[in-house]
Amino acid sequence: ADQIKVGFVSTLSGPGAGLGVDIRDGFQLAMKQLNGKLGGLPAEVLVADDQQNPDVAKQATDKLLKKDKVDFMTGIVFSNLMLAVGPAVFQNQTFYISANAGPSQYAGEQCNPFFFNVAWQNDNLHEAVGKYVQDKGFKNVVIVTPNYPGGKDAVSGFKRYYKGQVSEEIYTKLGQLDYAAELAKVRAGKPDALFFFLPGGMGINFVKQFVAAGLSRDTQLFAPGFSADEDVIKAVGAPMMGMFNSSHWAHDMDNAENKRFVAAFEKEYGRLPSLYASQGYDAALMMDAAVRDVKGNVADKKALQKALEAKRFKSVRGDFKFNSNHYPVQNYYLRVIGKDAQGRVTNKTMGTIFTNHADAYVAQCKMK
Amino acid sequence: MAFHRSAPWQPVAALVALLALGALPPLLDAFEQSYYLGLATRMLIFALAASSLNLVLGFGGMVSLGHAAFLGIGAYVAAICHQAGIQQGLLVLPLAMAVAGLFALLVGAISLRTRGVYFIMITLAFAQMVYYLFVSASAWGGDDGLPIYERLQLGSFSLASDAALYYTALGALALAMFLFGRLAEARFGRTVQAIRENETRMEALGYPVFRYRLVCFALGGACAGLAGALLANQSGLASPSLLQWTQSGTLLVMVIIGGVGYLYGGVVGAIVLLGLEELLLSWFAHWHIVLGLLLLGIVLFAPKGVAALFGRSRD
Amino acid sequence: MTQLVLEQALNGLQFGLMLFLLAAGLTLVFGIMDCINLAHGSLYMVGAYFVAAAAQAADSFWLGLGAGVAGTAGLGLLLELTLFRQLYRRDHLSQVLATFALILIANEAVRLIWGPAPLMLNPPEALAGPVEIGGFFYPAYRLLIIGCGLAVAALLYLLVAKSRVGMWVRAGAANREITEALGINVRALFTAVFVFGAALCALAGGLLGPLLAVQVGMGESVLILAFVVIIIGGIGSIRGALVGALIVGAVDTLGRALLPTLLSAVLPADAASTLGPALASILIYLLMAGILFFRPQGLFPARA
Amino acid sequence: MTDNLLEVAGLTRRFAAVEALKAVDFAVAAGEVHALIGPNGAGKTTFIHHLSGALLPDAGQIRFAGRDVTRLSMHERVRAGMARSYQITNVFLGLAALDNVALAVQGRPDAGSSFRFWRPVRREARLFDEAREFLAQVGLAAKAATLAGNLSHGEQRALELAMALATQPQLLLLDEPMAGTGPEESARMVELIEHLARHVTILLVEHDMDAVFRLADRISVLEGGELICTGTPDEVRNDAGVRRAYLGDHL
Amino acid sequence: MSALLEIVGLEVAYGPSQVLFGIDLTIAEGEAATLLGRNGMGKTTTLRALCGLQPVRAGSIRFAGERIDGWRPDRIGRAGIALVPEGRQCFPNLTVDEHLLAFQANRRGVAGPWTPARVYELFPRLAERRKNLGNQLSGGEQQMLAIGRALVTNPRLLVLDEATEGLAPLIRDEIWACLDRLRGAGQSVLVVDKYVEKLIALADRHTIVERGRVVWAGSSAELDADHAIWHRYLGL
Ligand SMILES: Nc1ncnc2c1ncn2[C@@H]1O[C@H](COP(=O)(O)OP(=O)(O)OP(=O)(O)O)[C@@H](O)[C@H]1O
Ligand SMILES: Nc1ncnc2c1ncn2[C@@H]1O[C@H](COP(=O)(O)OP(=O)(O)OP(=O)(O)O)[C@@H](O)[C@H]1O
Ligand SMILES: [Mg+2]
Ligand SMILES: [Mg+2]
Repeated sequence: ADQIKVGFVSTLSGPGAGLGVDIRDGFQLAMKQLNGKLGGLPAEVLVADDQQNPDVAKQATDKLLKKDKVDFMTGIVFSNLMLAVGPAVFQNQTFYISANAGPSQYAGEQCNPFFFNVAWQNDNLHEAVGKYVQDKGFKNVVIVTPNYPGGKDAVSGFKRYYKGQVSEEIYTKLGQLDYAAELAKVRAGKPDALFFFLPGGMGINFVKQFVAAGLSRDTQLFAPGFSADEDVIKAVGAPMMGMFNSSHWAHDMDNAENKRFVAAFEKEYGRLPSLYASQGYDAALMMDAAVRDVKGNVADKKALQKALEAKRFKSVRGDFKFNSNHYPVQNYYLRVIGKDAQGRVTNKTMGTIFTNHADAYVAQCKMK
Repeated sequence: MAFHRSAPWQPVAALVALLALGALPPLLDAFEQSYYLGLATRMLIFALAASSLNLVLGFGGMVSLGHAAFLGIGAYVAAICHQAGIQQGLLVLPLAMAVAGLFALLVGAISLRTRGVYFIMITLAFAQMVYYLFVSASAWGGDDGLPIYERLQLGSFSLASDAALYYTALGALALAMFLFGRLAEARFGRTVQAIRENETRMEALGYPVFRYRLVCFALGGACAGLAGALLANQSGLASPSLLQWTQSGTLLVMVIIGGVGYLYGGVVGAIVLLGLEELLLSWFAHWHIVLGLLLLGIVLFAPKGVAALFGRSRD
Repeated sequence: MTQLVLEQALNGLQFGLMLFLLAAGLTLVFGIMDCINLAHGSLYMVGAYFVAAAAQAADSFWLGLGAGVAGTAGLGLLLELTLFRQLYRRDHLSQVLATFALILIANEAVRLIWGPAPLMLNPPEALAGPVEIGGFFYPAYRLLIIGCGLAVAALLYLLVAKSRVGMWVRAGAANREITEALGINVRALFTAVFVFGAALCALAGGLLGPLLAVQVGMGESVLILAFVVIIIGGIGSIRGALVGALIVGAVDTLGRALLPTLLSAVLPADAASTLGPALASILIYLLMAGILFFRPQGLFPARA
Repeated sequence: MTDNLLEVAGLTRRFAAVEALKAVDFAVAAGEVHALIGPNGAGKTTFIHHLSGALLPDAGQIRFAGRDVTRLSMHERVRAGMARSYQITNVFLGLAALDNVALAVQGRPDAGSSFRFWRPVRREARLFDEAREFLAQVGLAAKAATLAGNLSHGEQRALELAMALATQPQLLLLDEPMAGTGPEESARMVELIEHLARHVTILLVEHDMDAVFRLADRISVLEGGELICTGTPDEVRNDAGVRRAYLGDHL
Repeated sequence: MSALLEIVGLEVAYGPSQVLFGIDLTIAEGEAATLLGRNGMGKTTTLRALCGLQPVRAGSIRFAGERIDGWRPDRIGRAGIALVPEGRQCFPNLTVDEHLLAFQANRRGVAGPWTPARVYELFPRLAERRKNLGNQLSGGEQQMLAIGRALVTNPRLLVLDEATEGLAPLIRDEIWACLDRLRGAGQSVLVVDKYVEKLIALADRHTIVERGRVVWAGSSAELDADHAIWHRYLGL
């Protein structure tokens, strides 16, 4: 090939747009640093909005596959959308480099040679929180999550490593606005820790109301990294301080690639990168390295797969490798929200929870 | 508003359009644009869904904001059948229509006690209930939806190829439009249209108004169910997002854009809206602004919808 | 235990009044002027953004609230003069389409101006924490919302049901021609009502911003709830909106607080934990369907 | 009396504070023209509403042609043979006059079910032929193709009547058929009703006393929700109570 | 003395179909005038155009020295023309009380103005129904309310379109008597109604329209004298 085409379908409108935009910006930043080339070949990134709607995502993907005949796909934020577009992508033998969505199906039984996840498996961040809460000896935990499969997964991920007492599992309506009733229950249960997984605006509402209710005095708040990243902090501000969360990346991680990335991102977009941005950035680097590896011959799918598996790029999160199911084996860190040197409210890395942690589904993956 | 009546040129135009549409797959193939076949199929399916709403709304005068529920139920029937290993379309499609139609019958039986905006909202309420139930039904994939890996068989005719699905959708739409056209001019159609105009008067003329409305509502629901089953086969997924109220809103917008109560209003609306979306989406990141402005333009300058611009298909 | 019950009752009241703040403007424009304004939620969103942006700029919540409400009222005026004025006389479906278009435009415009990430709007320092009432703690800010909700309810009741202006508005809604022939400038009157409705939206957006996320699309989820409220109460009735809001608030809160527990008492744990939340999330829709079944015009039909 | 077509016993209805009907006993004999008169707000329209099924009573019974119809719905009563015209004109403004009447014909039980999905109504010549006859009866033959909304007030009243007739009722309930018609139309309407009276029983509510006394075989007077008198026109004319409450010096 | 109302060559159309082809009508201050004609001849249309509810295609309308055609209806209303519309058109969402309260005005500052209380005196029946909504009234009660609603604006010109329709004979007499009293007190009135004898007794001048044109105009005495006109134009 003399040109590489990347299909980028992501959530760029609607309430979930912030995440998709961050992935896109991270990806585009890398492209800029690579002078618009992937593996030395001129590259074109075709961006489409999925509106957080599986049907639309499917449509957009079909177009990129059949009309534009892209070499790589990436961008999708949400698992349910990933599951909707996956079959078509794989059938078309196009490589999908997921910069966020990491459904358990694709980690386990439905793992696929054409699917790579450069972020994490959904459960990992929940597991990390569970581990930490367990290690710190919290005795009485309440869990709050929406009543849908993602929420149930979060609970089982958390409980995989937390073995203490869960006094209450509260399932809320997807898209709920007001959590007063739940908070009253929490207050009555007097837990020492609360773990919540409430994506998007739900999480923002919850944290604000949790703090206003004065519960932060007696109960320590925990969440996976994506409920406590820059987008949420920007909306909640100071009340978030002191909240613990887990992540495989943080903007203050001490390695050369990350410093370069964070500085460039801030310069380019005038804000701190989120973990989504880091994942988008890594996805581009990963494509670049693989294309270089196969010397631009992306038509050789076997070789390209080998090259991708080999992971010949330096990730901003430090070192990691791909498992046999093409999901990362990597470290997970504890972060806490506080003020940084410049007085901004943001995440600070506190320590490592897991080292070289894999996901729980890899055993079900028959791919070798 | 007067009764629907086809203009004399309409059947001819419809036939010409049908022939042209029939020639589309080989044409697209010849120009290597077969991607657009998927888009065209989608347009046809949504044309069917919007037309089914037009039956309820334009002819029956019932503004339903829960029509997506029937579409979604049809899709889920198809997906659940797939999950159970039932691939025979001659079974699945009628089943989808029946289930959606029966559900519409139930919803209608309760909702049709109310009028106007109350009706709008109670239909919305039912759709929301269905939405939340499917979101939390983990056996059927919950929020992830229920995938369909293999398309239906119609007898021994497989829908696996895109062209086959396209022709099926085209056939379903053509049949539905033909039937709707007959229905609109037959006694039943006149009756529901008159009820739309003045319900108490119809009651005072001895018509059991409730029954006619209910049947009309259920018919619309059944056709939406058929569209849903086809849609799920096309996209390979039945997901709760099909049931969201915004989906009902989109169907409504299609009908209004096309022209409420014009036989082909739903068809025109679906094609215009999906076409606009396709055009704008690739052209401008903030395309919603443009779409919004276009819709405003339609309201202000073509208040009866696009179909109304083409001569009189009514009065 | 009594404390929990008391607190949940207060929560129900507060959630209800929060919904009332949203529903009040809607029922005005919708019930009285007979205009389905789906963009009501967008005005609420824009109001919240105005307030948040102004509060950040002025570094004061109250200044921000004032500026945001004024700004949204101005926007409302602009919209009324250019668009809504033409919509009142059109049928409901045109209104649906036009205001649906406005939603699309508003969401995208807000994203263009403020970016896709949510905006920060925090309560004034003094109200940020909980206060103690009768032996338990309750968020001060929620008490403020309760107060505002009641005040707005009283104001609206006096304005619509008791004042001459209210009568003109209702008359103009029912029969514009005759009202005009009797010497009332219905056009100007409707403009004023619409602007007032927009200001109410911004007030709701600004007051709820510190409690909820200020983000693109925040209007849509709220819009449905507001519609449910005014439908239960009876369209166009301020009293209905208040009662509807309180009922929805109470039922929703109680459902979420009690249903899972109640169900687990009668059902196996597994079934209960699936069914409980699912049932709680559709409770208000069930409630609405139930009420409309027995009272197809809502609880307080404004027009018999 | 056994040949009463309509019998009402103890019909009672309250609207909040207003007792609109107070245990009204009333009968219409088959074949007669029975006028119901009374001051404004006496409860006449309310009474008609109860007969037609638009309102349900708090107490009391309505028997029509020997059958208890008190709880039947509106359309069931029409099918049983009671038709009404409205005090305020109520026709399909967007439809041609002919279509208005054809709808009425089509709604009749003997015209067959309307759950027919296939055959265009256009081809059902019978419906329209009959509809034309009814239009001719009320003098609107020339206006068959005119949209009802473009007819004058008086013409709309006539159309209203044609529609009621087209349901071929045994009993026709007429609520102020003369309202809004000019003298000429009134006179024609009176003739028309006289003509109709040969085929159907009529219950007439009207404030036009010339018409009432010309048409009615019997007159009942309602006041404040109570039936204060029933009798022949002469009896009613000479009833002191009626003169005081309603007629004044008229006639 | 200049005329209070002067309509010259009024033409009005509903969309493409013209219904008025040049109506002339003059009313002096304190005068009572009528507009007569068969059904559908354009009486209501004339009144609607006068009140600004129907656009004027040609011709002019002057009221109290000002050209008012083209004004918005509310401005005409405030200038002193009050309409009792055909078909009553009471507000279904206002109580009887509110109907009268909302539109009460005395813009010219007349002595002894109409107030809700006086309307209730005129129609005791309405007083008994003051809390009823407009659609919870009998037909006749609605008619009374429509008249009362116009009266409380204390207009310079009271316009009644079939205001006695649906009223019981006794009440109808009440209305005639009331109009007579009003006229005695110097109120200008324009009436459309079908009771020609009553109108001859009440009004000074009469205008008969036929198919949108004035076919006869004259005084009460002239009309009373020539019953052929009644027959020809009014169908009596
Ligand atoms: N929905 C209602 N709510 C309350 N009161 C009502 C309602 N409908 C009618 N009324 C009252 O009931 C009484 C009877 O009204 P009805 O319309 O039957 O009178 P009517 O005899 O037909 O008078 P008219 O000759 O003026 O038409 C009236 O006083 C009216 O005010
Ligand atoms: N909205 C309308 N659109 C079209 N034509 C109309 C409309 N309203 C009235 N017309 C026509 O205009 C003519 C005059 O109507 P108008 O109502 O002024 O008559 P009128 O003299 O008041 O009659 P009536 O005594 O029956 O009230 C009639 O022929 C009528 O059919
Ligand atoms: Mg009456
Ligand atoms: Mg008239």
